[in-house]
Amino acid sequence: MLEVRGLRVSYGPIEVVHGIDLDVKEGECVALIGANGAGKSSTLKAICGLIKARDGSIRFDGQDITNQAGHAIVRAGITMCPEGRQVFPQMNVVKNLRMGAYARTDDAQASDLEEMMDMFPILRQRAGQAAGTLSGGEQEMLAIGRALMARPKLCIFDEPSLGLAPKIVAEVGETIERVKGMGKTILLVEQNSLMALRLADRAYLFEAGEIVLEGTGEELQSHPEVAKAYLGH
Amino acid sequence: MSKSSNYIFYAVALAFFIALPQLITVKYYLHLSILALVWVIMAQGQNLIQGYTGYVSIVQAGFMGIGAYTTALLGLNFDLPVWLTILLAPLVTAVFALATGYPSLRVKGHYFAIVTLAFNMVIFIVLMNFSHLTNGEAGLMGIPKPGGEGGLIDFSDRMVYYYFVLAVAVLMVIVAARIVHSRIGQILVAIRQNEDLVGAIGIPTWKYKLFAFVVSAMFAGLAGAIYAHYQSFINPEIFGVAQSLDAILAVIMGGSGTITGPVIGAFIVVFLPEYLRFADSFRLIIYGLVLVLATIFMPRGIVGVVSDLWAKVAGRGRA
Amino acid sequence: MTTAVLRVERLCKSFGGVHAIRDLTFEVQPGEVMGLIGPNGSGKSTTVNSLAGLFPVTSGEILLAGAHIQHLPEPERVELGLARTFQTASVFPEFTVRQQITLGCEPTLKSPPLSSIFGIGRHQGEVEAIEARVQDLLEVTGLAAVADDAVGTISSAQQRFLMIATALASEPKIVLLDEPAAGLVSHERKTLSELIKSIRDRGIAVLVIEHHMALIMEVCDRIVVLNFGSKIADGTPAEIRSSQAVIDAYLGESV
Amino acid sequence: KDRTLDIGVTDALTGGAAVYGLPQANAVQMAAEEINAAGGIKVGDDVYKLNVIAYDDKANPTEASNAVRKLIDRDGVKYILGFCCSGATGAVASFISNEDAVMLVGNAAERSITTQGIENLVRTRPPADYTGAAAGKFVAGKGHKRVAVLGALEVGFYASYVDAFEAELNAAGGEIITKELFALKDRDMTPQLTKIRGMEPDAILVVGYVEPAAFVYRQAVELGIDVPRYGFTSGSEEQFLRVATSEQMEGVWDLRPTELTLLSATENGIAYHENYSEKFGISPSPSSPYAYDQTYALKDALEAAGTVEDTEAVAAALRDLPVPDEVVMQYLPVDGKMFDSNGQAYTSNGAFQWQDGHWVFVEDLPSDAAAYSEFLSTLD
Amino acid sequence: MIEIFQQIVNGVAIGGVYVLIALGLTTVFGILGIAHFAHGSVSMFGGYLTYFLVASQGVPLFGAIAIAVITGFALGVVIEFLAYRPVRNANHINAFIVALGLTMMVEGINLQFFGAEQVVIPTSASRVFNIGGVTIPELRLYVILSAAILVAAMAIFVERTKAGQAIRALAENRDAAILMGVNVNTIPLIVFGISTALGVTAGVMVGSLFAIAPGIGEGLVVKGFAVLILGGLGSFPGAIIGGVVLGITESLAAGFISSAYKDVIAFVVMIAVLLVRPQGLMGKTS
Ligand SMILES: Nc1ncnc2c1ncn2[C@@H]1O[C@H](COP(=O)(O)OP(=O)(O)OP(=O)(O)O)[C@@H](O)[C@H]1O
Ligand SMILES: Nc1ncnc2c1ncn2[C@@H]1O[C@H](COP(=O)(O)OP(=O)(O)OP(=O)(O)O)[C@@H](O)[C@H]1O
Ligand SMILES: [Mg+2]
Ligand SMILES: [Mg+2]
Repeated sequence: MLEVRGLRVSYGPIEVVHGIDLDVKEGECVALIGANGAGKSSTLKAICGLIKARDGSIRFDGQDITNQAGHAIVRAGITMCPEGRQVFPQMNVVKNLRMGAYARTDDAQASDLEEMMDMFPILRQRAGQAAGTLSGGEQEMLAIGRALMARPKLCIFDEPSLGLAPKIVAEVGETIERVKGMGKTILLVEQNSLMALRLADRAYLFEAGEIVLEGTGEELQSHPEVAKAYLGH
Repeated sequence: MSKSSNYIFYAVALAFFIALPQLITVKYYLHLSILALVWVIMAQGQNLIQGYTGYVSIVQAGFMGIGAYTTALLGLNFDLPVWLTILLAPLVTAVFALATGYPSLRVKGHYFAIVTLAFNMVIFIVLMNFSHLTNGEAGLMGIPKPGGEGGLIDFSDRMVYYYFVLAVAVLMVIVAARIVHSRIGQILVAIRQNEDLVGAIGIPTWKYKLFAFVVSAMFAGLAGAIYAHYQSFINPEIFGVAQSLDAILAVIMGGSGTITGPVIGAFIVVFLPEYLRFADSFRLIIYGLVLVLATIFMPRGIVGVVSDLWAKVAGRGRA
Repeated sequence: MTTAVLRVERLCKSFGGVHAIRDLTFEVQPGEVMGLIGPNGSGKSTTVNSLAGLFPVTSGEILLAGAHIQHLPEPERVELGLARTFQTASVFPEFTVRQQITLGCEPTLKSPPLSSIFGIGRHQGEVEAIEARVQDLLEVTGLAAVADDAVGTISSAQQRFLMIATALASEPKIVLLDEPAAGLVSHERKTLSELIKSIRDRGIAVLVIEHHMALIMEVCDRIVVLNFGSKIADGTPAEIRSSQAVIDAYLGESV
Repeated sequence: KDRTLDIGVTDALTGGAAVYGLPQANAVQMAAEEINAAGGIKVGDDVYKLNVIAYDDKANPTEASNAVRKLIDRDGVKYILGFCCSGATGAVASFISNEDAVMLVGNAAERSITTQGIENLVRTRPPADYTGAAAGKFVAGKGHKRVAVLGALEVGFYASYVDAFEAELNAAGGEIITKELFALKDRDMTPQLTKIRGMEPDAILVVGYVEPAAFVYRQAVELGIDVPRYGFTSGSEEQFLRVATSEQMEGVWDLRPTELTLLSATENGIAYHENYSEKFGISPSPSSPYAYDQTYALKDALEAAGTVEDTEAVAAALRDLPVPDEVVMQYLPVDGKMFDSNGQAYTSNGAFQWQDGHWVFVEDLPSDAAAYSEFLSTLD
Repeated sequence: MIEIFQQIVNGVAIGGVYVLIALGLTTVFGILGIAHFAHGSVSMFGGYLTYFLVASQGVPLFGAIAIAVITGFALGVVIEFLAYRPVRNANHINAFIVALGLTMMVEGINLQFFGAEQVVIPTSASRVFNIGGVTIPELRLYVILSAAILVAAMAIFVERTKAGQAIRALAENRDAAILMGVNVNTIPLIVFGISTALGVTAGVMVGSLFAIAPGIGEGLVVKGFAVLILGGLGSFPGAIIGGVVLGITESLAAGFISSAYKDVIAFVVMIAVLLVRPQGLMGKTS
């Protein structure tokens, strides 16, 4: 479904992603793991059209989306739940969720909204509060809910568990599991590698802008180097 | 650029400025050069608050006016020696800057810019309407030159005045450089980057912002005083918002947050409009267009362009 | 009994209608590492921000080494010995790492700031002393290799360590760390826990907020748990781990 | 021999004051062309054709001194005309006495310009207080006791008009009950007028630039103020009609030097109006002949002095000059000379009234040029 | 008493003009963080254009206004695309300098095409209403009414339409807006178009109620920014309340304190408000 070939990304003169290949098949959950600054977020941003790819190609659903405008990519069916949440700070929770459905034209939005509030009850409690004043965890849930509001074909999560309480991390894991269950295709970046590898059908290991390892979730979990550096203790 | 090549650069620049009057055949350009040197002082002050601290102040010309009126009024009404009134001008300006800086610096970004702009308008309106003191729009004439009648040096000779302004400008550039290379300068640059963090690591930011604001105002006050004695005439018109904007332009066009930038920028804002006079009634349009294009195509000013070129040349030399 | 390095009494903070902290009371002893945990939105960051003086508290008292500080502005609290880091990385991107840490030493300097312009009234040897302290901090936090890199170009993990180094530069009695492990991978977390222990070994108390339970359990001597702005538990890691209230509110199944 | 003499003009060609400056520059250009067409200026054996170099000073003092410096230093010009606005003029006046040049001031009315004994400066327009005193007498004579003033009082010469006006009014037992102010860019005068309306004056006096003044007249009617309106604005009919209807203007007085208006004008004036309108496609502003007259005064002075090089001689010749035949304004010579010993010229003052869409010359305002000239000499 | 009411009525009309100018400024500021200093001069261009069409081309007034508003929209689009877009990612001060350059250009163009003399757009509205001693000229009434209608229309546009939603999203978080599918290349064009069209209507109001002349636009934009500061940068209700407050303050200050210092008083009020509420009257704390 998603086909990345030879992708290079740079900020000014500094190249941070050095030509990677990456595939996500329909219905699959793929994880990207790796250290800080390895270039995971940059890769995702290039896929979503937030930054330009210097080289390489990105195809989605048989369509070339390399360096297309971000809004066109959203309409093609990709949404991202970005790193650092990126909620609309002055809009309230409900308006944020509605923004999620901006590119949609059908009229099931109201029922989807209810569904999101059911999935994250805290959002219902805070429905009228400006998103900027929510706690970090509350914002993360809002961002996930907002991304799902778009009913995407491919849903990208960039570090959804960052800064969340353990109980919520588990919930986020469950949520992603549920999204997976909905038959959505998922591309997931996680520092919480253990969780990521458990969730993922397949995973890639990033190091310094390159993919150094690829395999199923279990394969990587049992890989000695991965276990040592990323799964810890 | 290495340290030693820096020194060579400054020495060459200084030699150039010393030789300049000899190179000029049309005295008109000497006149413009004197004005440009006054603007060097203005722009260095502006750079301190705008380029280094990151607060765009639009009141510099107002402070220039306070300095100019201070020296003129003290000289005309109390017969104080010109040297003394020139020294008092930045001090009086500092008092006004303290009073206006305290409220203005409570807000940031565009708020600060517009509040200071309002202060400039207030200063302008008061200079205009408080005519018992300022003689309103008609202005003050006959402001004495330093040295007085029959003094040792004849300051009404433009050549002499040029060297006088040059000396002051060089001194002020050195003062500005000392400030930005000091601990205080470091803190100012930190404020520009992340003001909240500066507070969080235990530095009372308001003191340093106020310092930068007041010092920049003193630069402007001094520039105003020197201007007043050069022109022998001042009126409020010269100290309006348009001139404050020129100070901002000087910093941006030259290269903000650098010591050389404002010097270059000052000469640009004084000379460029002159060279565009050929365009006659299209002058305003062309000047505006030049500004827009310059900002788009050289956002870091002339110094930025030159240092990029330099880096390229040096890089190639090494490779 | 020694005086607590930090004592918080009946602290309340509300934003408009939201009561972010209610009646919070706790102490941190010298040389202690205290954990502050709780669900998202339970008021941990608000607590740190109140202690540091980022905004005025609604009511309550804050004592640093026995002295009331709740009315002092932020910088004066730092001078008295309270330093902090932020939940999201906050740095000076254009500075080098060394420059940023040096700036962090500013509150401890005896020479008046103007002395650095005019070169008078300088304290003997201060510059050298600062340079040595900065070098020490660079090494302790593992940043020596990137000491002269621009802060904007180092990795986000390194920026997190830099925030800690900058906080330590003010020679605090206590540092407040707001989620220092966020975004770190396991080997970096290990470095972090070593760092926290070595801070404690220098006699500096630490208040650490974290969602990473393994880290918290490892480094903390004592843990305070917040929920809806109130304290629901206070005890050793073992006690907290087994507290049903904490499990319900925060930990979930088990950790 | 046919030669060319460069003369300079600095004036506000752009910006808010261009309404005054641009017509002046045009007037000089027109006069120069007329002089050239009529054979030029005969100095000794040479015949000079005039070439005008005009620079824009935006009425800004710094720009004005830059422009004059450039004219003198770079273009080698010795005769500089124009000067509509007091600030810019003051800046140049403060250094012109050290220069080898002659400065001819037009519309700028600040009194102090001709009180400093600058030998190489003359001015065609009389100071404002000269006219203000005459106006005060006139209004007092109408029996008004309580007069409200609204004007550009931050501008020195308007303030001095009002001061002289007030002195005469007080002498006749009247008083100025309030002095309200407007700025050059103000167009909404209703706050000031509302206040004045509340004070129930016998008459109002409007002193200032035409553009805002026209709004005062209009808005006074809109606010239902129906007392007599006097003014010192020198606006043309066209300028007022752009803002107010003729009905709204009906009965308004303008108390000012007898400048150019169709009905008051001499033959020269009518010709000037026609030529200017034809050449520039717009009628001349009432004060623009001050600059036109400068050019003829300069021509006569050059011919009298017999030199274009010796500016001192030309400056002296100017002060010795009878009123030239070609001038448009009606100058009152002092001791038979156009400019008095201060370099100041005087015109007669008149009371004009708006009647049925036109300014109508009603009567002379008695003014004593010789006495004022003496008074001017006593000022420092 | 009548005097106070009269002064308030006086202030509301000029306040209406301020509101329209400020609305344009505040939408541009909210979305792009640009202090669009050229707004006043561009608005005056619209006023001049209307005058030109009415006075020398004989176009009926409303036709002329329509043409000017459409031209204004197009001009706004062009300005965004050619001048501001290239500095979108640079420091905001650079955008400010571009704005200054644009101001000079537009002032120059106005001068070149329309001359230095003040122009007044001729209208046939010359009646004056008198309500219990308080007088209102017909034209002022129209100005107040049309300002109110435009404000309401803008409010509906921003609150109720999809484009309005996108505008708000873009104002708050550009990247997130992209991820929601907002076309961040066209929205700024629309915003600039609308903002300039609003400015042009303000220019027409100034030109018919008062006059257009060199420098008036610059004075107006400063007042517009004062309104923004007073009301809160980027705040829609702030622009409305700020504009009316500033208009009335000026009027009362000139009538009851000092006409010479009325602007000083207005600025002092603005600064005083800022000291008490640094985010402006309606601004939100961040
Ligand atoms: N806007 C930017 N400008 C310059 N460099 C950047 C920018 N954003 C990221 N980088 C650099 O690009 C590199 C890769 O960053 P990226 O965010 O893609 O990594 P990541 O794998 O997502 O890491 P993390 O776990 O920290 O999120 C890093 O070295 C980072 O410093
Ligand atoms: N400026 C503010 N205005 C209104 N409410 C606020 C503000 N700041 C914080 N809050 C609220 O206060 C509560 C506590 O927030 P705080 O940031 O302290 O949580 P936290 O415990 O640090 O959470 P996390 O672990 O997610 O960072 C939250 O409900 C939040 O919505
Ligand atoms: Mg990332
Ligand atoms: Mg927090």
